[in-house]
Amino acid sequence: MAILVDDNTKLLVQGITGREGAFHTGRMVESGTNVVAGVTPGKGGQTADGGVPIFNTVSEAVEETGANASVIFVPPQFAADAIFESLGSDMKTVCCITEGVPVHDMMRVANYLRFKDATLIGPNCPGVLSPGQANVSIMPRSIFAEGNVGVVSRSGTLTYQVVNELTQMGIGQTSAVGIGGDPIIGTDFIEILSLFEADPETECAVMIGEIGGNAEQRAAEYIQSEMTTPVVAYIAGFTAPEGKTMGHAGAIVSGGDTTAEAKSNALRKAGIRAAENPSEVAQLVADALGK
Amino acid sequence: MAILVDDNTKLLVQGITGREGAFHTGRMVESGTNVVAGVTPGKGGQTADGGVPIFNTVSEAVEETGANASVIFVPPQFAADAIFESLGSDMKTVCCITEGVPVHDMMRVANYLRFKDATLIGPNCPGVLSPGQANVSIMPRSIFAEGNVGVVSRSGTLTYQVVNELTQMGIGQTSAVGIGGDPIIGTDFIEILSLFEADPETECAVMIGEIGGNAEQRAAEYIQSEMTTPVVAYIAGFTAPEGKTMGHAGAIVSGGDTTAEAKSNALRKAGIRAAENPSEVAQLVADALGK
Amino acid sequence: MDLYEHQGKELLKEYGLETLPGKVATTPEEARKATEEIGGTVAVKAQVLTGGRGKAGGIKVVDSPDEAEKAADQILGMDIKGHTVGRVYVEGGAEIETEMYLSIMVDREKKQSLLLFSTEGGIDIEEVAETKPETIVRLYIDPLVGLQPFQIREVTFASGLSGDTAKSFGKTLQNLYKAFEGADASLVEINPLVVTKDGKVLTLDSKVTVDNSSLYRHKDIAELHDAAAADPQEQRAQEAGLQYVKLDGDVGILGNGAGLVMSTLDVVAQAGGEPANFCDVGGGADAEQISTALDIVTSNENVRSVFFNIFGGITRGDEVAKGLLAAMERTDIKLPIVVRLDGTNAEEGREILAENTPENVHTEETMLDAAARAVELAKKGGN
Amino acid sequence: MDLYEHQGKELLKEYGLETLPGKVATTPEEARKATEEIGGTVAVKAQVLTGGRGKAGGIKVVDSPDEAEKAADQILGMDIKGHTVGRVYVEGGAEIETEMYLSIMVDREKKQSLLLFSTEGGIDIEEVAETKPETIVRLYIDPLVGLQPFQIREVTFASGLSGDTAKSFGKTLQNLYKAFEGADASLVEINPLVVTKDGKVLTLDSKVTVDNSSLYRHKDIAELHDAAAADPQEQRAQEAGLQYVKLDGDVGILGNGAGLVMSTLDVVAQAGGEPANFCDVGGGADAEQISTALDIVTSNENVRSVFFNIFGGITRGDEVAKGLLAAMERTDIKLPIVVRLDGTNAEEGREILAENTPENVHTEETMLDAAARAVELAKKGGN
Repeated sequence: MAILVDDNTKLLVQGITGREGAFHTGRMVESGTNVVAGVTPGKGGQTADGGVPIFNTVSEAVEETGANASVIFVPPQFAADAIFESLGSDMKTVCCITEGVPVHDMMRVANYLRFKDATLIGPNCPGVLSPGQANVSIMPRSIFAEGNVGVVSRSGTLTYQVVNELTQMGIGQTSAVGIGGDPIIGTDFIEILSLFEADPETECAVMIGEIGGNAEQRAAEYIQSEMTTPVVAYIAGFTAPEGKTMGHAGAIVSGGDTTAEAKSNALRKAGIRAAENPSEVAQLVADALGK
Repeated sequence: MAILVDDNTKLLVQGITGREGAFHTGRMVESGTNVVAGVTPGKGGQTADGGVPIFNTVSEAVEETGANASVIFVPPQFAADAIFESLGSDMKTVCCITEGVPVHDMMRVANYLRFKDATLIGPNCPGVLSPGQANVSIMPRSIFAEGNVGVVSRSGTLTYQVVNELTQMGIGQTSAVGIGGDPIIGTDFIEILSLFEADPETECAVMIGEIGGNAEQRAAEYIQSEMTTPVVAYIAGFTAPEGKTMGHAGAIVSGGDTTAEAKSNALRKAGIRAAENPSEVAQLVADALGK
Repeated sequence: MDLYEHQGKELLKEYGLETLPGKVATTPEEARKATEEIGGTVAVKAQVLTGGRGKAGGIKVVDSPDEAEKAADQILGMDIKGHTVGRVYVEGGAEIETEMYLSIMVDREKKQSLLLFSTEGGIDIEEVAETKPETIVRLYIDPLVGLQPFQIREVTFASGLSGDTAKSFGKTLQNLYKAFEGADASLVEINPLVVTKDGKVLTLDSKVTVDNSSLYRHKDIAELHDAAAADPQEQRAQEAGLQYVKLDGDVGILGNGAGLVMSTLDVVAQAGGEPANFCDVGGGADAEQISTALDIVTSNENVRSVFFNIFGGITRGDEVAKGLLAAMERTDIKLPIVVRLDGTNAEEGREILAENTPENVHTEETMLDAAARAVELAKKGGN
Repeated sequence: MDLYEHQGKELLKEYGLETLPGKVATTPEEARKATEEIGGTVAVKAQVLTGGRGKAGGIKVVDSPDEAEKAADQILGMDIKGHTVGRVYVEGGAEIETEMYLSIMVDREKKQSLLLFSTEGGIDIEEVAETKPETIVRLYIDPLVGLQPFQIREVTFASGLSGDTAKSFGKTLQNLYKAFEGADASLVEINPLVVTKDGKVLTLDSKVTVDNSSLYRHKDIAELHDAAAADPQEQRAQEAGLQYVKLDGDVGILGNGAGLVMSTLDVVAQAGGEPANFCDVGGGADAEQISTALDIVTSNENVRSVFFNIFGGITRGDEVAKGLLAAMERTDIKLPIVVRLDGTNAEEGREILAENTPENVHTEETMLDAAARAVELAKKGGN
């Protein structure tokens, strides 16, 4: 069983006619995802590559196609509005790929989300991919394989790195979720880990963290107290200096708790396997699965 | 069993040193209510009549006394802030007695309430009284008796009228809740009726409505589909002309659905006993209870 | 509080909505001058706080200052649904392309603001809802986040407008919501909202209702209240802090508590009578307020009997009885007054009344009996 | 983006916060003039985007224009934690009664703004948190409702202030939140916030950090960026749309994706080396961006070897290899470059590199092997 997106996903692409939106819509369709609609205000009535109908508004698109998940490629200044628009049409899963969304916009979105029975992934994330079912992401489908490992990560390329090593060892994935590298994101590790915990097919979960914030420590507490599914973790950024943003807006050491070392220690204290580098992750997963 | 306020209620009075606040605090204490604290900014450290300690802020009052319910007597321009202050300290039950709170203030409060595990009664309401347990209201304790009828009403004096007739017939009450006469109120009939339905001691519920809005129609649907406890209803305002506010800010006929006739008809269609006047209510309750 | 058309437009203009040039006139001469200043064809529009003035002849389109003067002369003083026209609004013309409907109101059920839009304007929205429901867009505005850009797009696409006109339309929505929130309105309605031949989006007629409870923070709006146009007794009651609504019957009614008074009207009607008014004296009314209330109620010439319905709650029945007697002393009402006194210390109260009151005061124990008595007395002609 | 003290104060002043009179000077003469204009005792304060300038001698309190000129001469050009002082702020004096601490920041865990206040000001808040935690008030601000009046009261009572000073303090809180939200700040810190002997509430030192992602809507703030003070290569990278952070080691590092590059630094350190930088070329980097990135990385004189770590995702390995070769042609880098190419079409990519690259380019299949090789080459001194 996959989490968040699966065979029942009817995907809407917000910003479908932009460069990124158009390119990745093609890839998602190629991966077999059921892309039912696109939205670009002012281009309603047109058709995107792959025959996807375009609408002016999400509300119209949902009414016409029954879309139940959306992926957002609009420029950062319009991203919060695009998320609100999806939530306004009661979308269940929203992936915001867009990078560079203002933090205050995201605070408003994140607090509004408390009202809604919806999961927002991102922003500044690669999305969600459930091999063999749905690809609501910008991740390369080719490196994935169907299987029993759930992956959740703050980083896109580190996800690819780990997934690729898993696949090469013959270990497939239920779903891979990139939760995003921004300081304020819709969904944290804990929510995704709880979905993996509840999923009978996920036999092991991989959590890839990095410097900044303390989401990994909170996840460690959750894993220790609530999870029976084994978890393998890896934290990037041991050598990051204080006060410097390392690529991701949220990857910044700003105090003792926010270093990779502090996070790895917290994980190990909670009895969680924490790898030193991405290659070790795959090996630890194989161990956990008894392979 | 009582609803909303009972023996476990530790009451905080916001605006305890005002004329109304001070007067009704005395009455609530006399009724045996456990009034643990009062709040009046700038009068922290003083003591109100009856020995109730006064604090500058709700947060301080809750920390010191463990108050779990509050009743608000502050002037209308400060009422929304007082409600937010109570919600900020995770108060479970908040009764706002204040009349004349701006509608836009209440829209903000009501929408914010969706986040909170709290029940707001009012504004512009007489409060909640559970005979023999707690009096968080401006209602006259003397006309009540302990018993098995739950009363919910948009009007204060009509509640007294009905309760008095019930008591004189030997029929006591579990709790009486005045939900308030404003257009936007924290809690509608349905939420209170559901509490009465869940309360094993409440054997009959009385719902007193009036012109304006369509809360009674929605309640009728709820009663018909969800309740097994018998309900007796009465709607005031059959002779009210269109477009005129009848005392309560929310009591205004502004369309076909909002008349007393339309509401009474909807209730009767849903199989609910609807009285023609307050005196008939007591008789119908006696019938429902088989007395 | 309802605003006159010209006041509502003035308010909407402050929030950036576009209107046609216009001036208020209270005399035909002022209407002439206004027309001279505005120039061209103008509409002379009765300013009344009720609908249907068009059908009543309260709007005249004229081409010259002379005609405007004549039109104003006809309209001023006119009675429209019981409202006497005291002022007209002289408004410039425009070449209209389309008429639409736009409003925002407080939705009690959803506890949010409801925006209604229709491409069908200039007619009653309830009629549109019945005949062309598909032209209506309804959307809710959460006060915690306001009117969102995507909602503006939804309505704009529904309008069918494009280019700069669509942009002006979007701006109109945004500004209307700002006005609605900023002025604490419970309703702002633009009907029709027009698009002119040169693509402008204008407020042609508007209705603005401001929440009375918010007037303390809108002193400028509160000052717009036209005391002269209000019912003089309703005005006096308002100033005395009483809730009073004049009705058409002959049984004057007072009571404590809005719900109880509404119910009192009902039982009077059920007893075959007709209530002359609604009057809530409130919970802790003193002798002075009661006497003012009695005076207001009985100043209505139709009143033949008075029903004073009191439930003693926190204010005990004996105290109420004393207050009533003190109030009676201040007035010299000859009409029969039926007092029903119930609740806390009701018996003591009734005794006090029985011992001390003049002949024209009758006491009853129940609402129903009191209603029957008051109706009976009214039918006798108040003797 | 961090603002200089004087820029932050300018911004806070726009939102109604009170500060002392002050002027920026970039030369000792300007500092003299500024002191003449301000009059009395002034503080000459180094403007640097780092803390601890006081201990470093970057603040001098002087009593005359002469002394101010001397002080500025000493401070300008001073190195404070690697930052060269290019400007000073000459600020008037005040009679201080108490010093307090006030800040608002984005709280990642709660996803709301966190207001921190302490009656202990002028020292590091983390120190206060350890030594006098009871003096600290923490409260969260929900962006959907903003800073509420009751929260302002909570902090004001905690401040122990009263009367008009308490009112000014409350206004300061309100304005600081407005500034925080209005300027899209991730941090506004006033330390110390002082109360003067005559009861004024003043911002004595402030730190303001504005969210980089919001700069598109704050052109005025974006223009405050001091390109001259930034590391020239970091500045160049920023202009080229690359993420580059200079570090102290000798192994230059590039890669695609922030997480992968952070991880690359880690494996280099684990292999016994020291990374010279962080450089993320992004997902779809073309030959020109790669050559710019290579140039930036190798312009660091400490660099002895370069590790280019690529995971071919959507961009296939063969395409990346071609891009790298094209980039190499544009530069004439002699340093050894270790390329690790993995992911989609990695083998094809490695073959292309093996066939076409100059001697100084080495390919490896895994991150760990590549890291070891790069470290080894750096230790050999880049030959």
